[in-house]
Amino acid sequence: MKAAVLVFPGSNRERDVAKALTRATGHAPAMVWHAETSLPEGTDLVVLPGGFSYGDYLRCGAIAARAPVMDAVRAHAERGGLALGICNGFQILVESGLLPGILTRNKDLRFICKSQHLKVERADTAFTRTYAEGQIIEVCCAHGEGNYFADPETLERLEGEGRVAFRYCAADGSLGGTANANGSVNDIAGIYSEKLNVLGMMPHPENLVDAAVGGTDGLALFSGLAKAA
Amino acid sequence: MSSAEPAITPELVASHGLKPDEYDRILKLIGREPSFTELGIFSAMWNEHCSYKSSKIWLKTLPVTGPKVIQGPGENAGVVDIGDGDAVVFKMESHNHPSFIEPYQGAATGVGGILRDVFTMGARPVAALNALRFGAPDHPRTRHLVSGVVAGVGGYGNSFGVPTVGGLVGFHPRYDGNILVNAMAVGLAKADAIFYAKATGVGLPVVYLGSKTGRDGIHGATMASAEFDEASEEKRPTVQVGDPFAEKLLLEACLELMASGSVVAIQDMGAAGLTCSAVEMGAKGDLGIRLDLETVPVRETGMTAYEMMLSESQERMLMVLHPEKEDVARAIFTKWGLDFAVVGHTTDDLRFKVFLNGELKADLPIKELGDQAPEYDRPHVETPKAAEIVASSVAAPLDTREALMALVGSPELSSRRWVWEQYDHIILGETVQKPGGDAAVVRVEGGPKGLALTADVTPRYCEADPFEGGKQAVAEAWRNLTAVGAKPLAVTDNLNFGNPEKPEIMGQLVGCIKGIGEACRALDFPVVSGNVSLYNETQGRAILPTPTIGAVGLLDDVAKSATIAIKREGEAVIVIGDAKGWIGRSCWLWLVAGREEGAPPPVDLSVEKRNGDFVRSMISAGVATAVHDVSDGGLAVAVAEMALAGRIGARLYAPPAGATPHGWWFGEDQARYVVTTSEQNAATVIDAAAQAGITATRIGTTGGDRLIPGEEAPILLDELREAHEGWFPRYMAGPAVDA
Amino acid sequence: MKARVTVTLKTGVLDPQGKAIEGALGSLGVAGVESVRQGKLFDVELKTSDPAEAEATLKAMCERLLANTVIESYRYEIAG
Amino acid sequence: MKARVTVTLKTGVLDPQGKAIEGALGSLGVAGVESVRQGKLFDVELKTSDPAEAEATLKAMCERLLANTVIESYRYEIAG
Ligand SMILES: Nc1ncnc2c1ncn2[C@@H]1O[C@H](COP(=O)(O)OP(=O)(O)O)[C@@H](O)[C@H]1O
Ligand SMILES: [Mg+2]
Repeated sequence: MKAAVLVFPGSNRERDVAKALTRATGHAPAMVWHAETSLPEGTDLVVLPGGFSYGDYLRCGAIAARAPVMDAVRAHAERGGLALGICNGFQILVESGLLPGILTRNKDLRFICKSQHLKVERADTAFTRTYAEGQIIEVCCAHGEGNYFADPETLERLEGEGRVAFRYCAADGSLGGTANANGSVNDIAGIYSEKLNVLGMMPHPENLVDAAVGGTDGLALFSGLAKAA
Repeated sequence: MSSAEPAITPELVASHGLKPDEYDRILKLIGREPSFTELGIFSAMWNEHCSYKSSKIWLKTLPVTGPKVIQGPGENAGVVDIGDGDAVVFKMESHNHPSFIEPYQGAATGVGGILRDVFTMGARPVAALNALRFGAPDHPRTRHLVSGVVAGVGGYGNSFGVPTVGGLVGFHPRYDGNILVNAMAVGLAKADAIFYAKATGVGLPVVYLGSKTGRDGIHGATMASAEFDEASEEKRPTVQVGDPFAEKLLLEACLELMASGSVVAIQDMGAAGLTCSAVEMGAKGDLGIRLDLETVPVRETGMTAYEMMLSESQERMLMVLHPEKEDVARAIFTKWGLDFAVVGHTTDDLRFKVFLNGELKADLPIKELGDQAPEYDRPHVETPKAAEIVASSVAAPLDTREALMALVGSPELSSRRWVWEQYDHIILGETVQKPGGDAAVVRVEGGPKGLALTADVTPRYCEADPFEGGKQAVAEAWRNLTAVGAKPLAVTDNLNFGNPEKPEIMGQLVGCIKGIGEACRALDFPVVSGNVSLYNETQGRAILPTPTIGAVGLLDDVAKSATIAIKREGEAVIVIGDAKGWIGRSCWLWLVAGREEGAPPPVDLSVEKRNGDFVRSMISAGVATAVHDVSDGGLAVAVAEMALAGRIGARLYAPPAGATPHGWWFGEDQARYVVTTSEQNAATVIDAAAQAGITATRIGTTGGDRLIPGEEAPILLDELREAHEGWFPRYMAGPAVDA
Repeated sequence: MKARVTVTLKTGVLDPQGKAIEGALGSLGVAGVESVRQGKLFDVELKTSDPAEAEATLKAMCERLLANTVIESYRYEIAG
Repeated sequence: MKARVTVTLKTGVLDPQGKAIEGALGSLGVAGVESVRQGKLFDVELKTSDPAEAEATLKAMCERLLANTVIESYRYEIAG
């Protein structure tokens, strides 16, 4: 597995995700500056990390989505390469058109940082192969604009094609209510691209890779990816 | 010397916050009338905020050294050795007045300023804390201020990318017109790669880094030292807007630059921006500085020398560079999209000379500008001692159950989750203990060691008895660190008081500093940095004396840190420490009996140390399964918080014969901890304590879904939780008020 | 040359900020407000003084950056 | 009755958003932009049809909630 982590001005979880990848794959990923026009030779997985790229000014992820390196990411994804966008990375993926919909302000307008349970919708993708279908995992949220929205047709397509990756849920797996703190439509916490090779998700698996620091439910995602190539 | 600048009149001098005798001092020092720009420079350097003129002689009495102290007060932040070549760098600073005027931006730029202090020293920030004091919840502005300040603290820290892991929030009508926003930042560096403000070498380039200069916050530093009045709401446009994005870039660029070996000296531009930073770099290094202001990157046209010298635009730094590294340095800053400009150079004449387009605007002796600042031994009177209030002399208006429900659901003691869930407390992936416990625990990357962090003070104690209150603030911070199993290392303080020109207020400041000094000496807990904020008064009424103590401790192995959560059913609940049921100035007396009276609980520092050392040893031996110090609200509140955190109840014995129930359950006697341990270990713990001369009393057993205080009515944890968690969100959801 | 760009949410797109403002106005006692929708505006200073060139620049700015046309519409106006 | 409120930063107040947008336009190759300042707009639907009453409501909204008059100025316009 050759992984590359993109670094935009204002990214701030690039070191976190690099640590998670290192732990899962045994070697450090390449860190790729936003001004580059290509990904390192042989990149299997490109990760768009969390943060506040360009301060999240204008719209979250909007400016980063137009960075030079994003053309390379688009080409990589078209070739079937794996791409993972977490939090701000997810926002960048939707702004760049690699994933549908949009992430807007949390419903009560406040930033939310808390432990969060997710339901794994399917376990047959490169990202979730080490989970079981329907498994409830505990990761954490830390975002101000994670309220996923898409028009009804898009939503129908996402649901129909099994492209919802994770949903917010309570510890017992129940959906709705306070378990969905940001107001996302259909409790959506993450979605796949058509070919299931691009995943965008709001919560942070990379901060849950260590038993001493909150748990390891996030590590499985990275160890699954480690086996993907 | 100057063209078209205002004439220096007594009114102009006064409007710069300089007293007539201070102006005389200026005349004597330079032997002529100052130019307008020079007057501005003096007002910035000699105001309370930068010169510490009222507090300096007292701050000198604090213990500031220790075997692990690498850098004490006098630099941007304190530095302490934590072994393995690592050092922790930390400081706390206030942004009180700006936050009252514009809560979001005031708090945000406060966080930005303190982060800059830490990374200026070469440290990567790894944690932030904040101590917030607001007026009464029912004051018409409070809700707006809470919401803005919390959003501002979060907005800046979250975007910058530092976990905000702790702090405190308090409410009291004495802060109605003067809220307190004290922000603390903690960073990690290599002990042999710390950067300082002291410049060395003549003829070296002085470089400006970061964002452009605008007309922001001109007179901000003066505002921070002026008493508030109705009119100050008019001075509004001096508020600065923070740009956490620019600061994040500045952090990365500075760390990259430092690693490249280009930096001789570096100083952030905080209060009084370019003036303070340039003078400090020169004065500390016994060098002169020449600035050519037309080279300063600006974002507004037509700025005068006066405006440039006093601007408090954020996210800026000043640096002295190794000349041969200029290209390397410039390339790094260009890469990060930041301004980089050579704005002057060091000289050997010990003068601070400022030119604009070749015209000399200021020419001042650089050493004297800092060193000759006025220093006052202001008259002070001691706060009269309050009488001790004996618990049995006060009738209890509520029974134990009702009183406990009222306390855990009060503005003072309810859960702060609503606040800290708006702070990213997990970023960097090293947060072992998040907000909500006694101290936050952050692992040092790679582990197993970690830092314990806390901020604390009990202003109502300080008001009643500044000396005991000062001691107590330090003792409680020390206890918080101890309660997670850490060895307390050092403190930073933020001394928030009213107008020091009033002898009673000065007496509070002196008393608190003496108390802090005594406690820090007794506990081997040196003060390595800090900040003073005076003139926190509105219409003649001062805030409660509030010397916030920020403290850092070291854990050898974060896996062994203790938490407050009860872990298992059927364990022994033990109190460490003696109690006589001290009710004076307690939360119970204040919030349940409605009286803010009496002497605060005294702090016996030798008992404090002995009890704390004992608790720490039980934690490292793995015997203590949960630990919580006893503070606001006393024993009952401490056990309630442990039960809520662990979702396991406890049955507690009735108060011992002779004890008054409210004194027993809610007394705030110091140097105490509640500890749980397995049934098998209980006797061993009590014996070991006895051998060390410590009182350890079993008070009950864990288990069940309720808390049962002796013979009194049990309280379901669900009800307790609803009261505890409910207040803050309910309060904040209340009606909006005018901004 | 000066211009103003306004970006507004398309109808049907949820506007949590507008909703929050409506709620806050109610509790402030400001009655008589049916609904609020929040948008953005950009005051742009252009280098050119040629209206056609200005228009082209503005259109490019909006399409390529200022508006997310999935959920937003934009308009621009060149100041006289 | 419809109205539009615009809220802009006072001159001299730092606008990090505008600055970031300027930078982004540059690197996107949209040339010809001197400066950008970002503001907010609010499209308000009022219950009344009396212009004086509408004006009073709008003023109250702006002063008390929509604008942070420490750093922002506001204007409103009642739509025809
Ligand atoms: N209450 C205090 N206790 C100890 N040191 C203090 C205190 N107040 C200020 N200092 C020290 O004085 C120096 C100047 O502080 P300050 O003016 O706040 O720094 P800055 O330049 O960051 O604004 C710092 O080294 C600070 O640590
Ligand atoms: Mg400093």
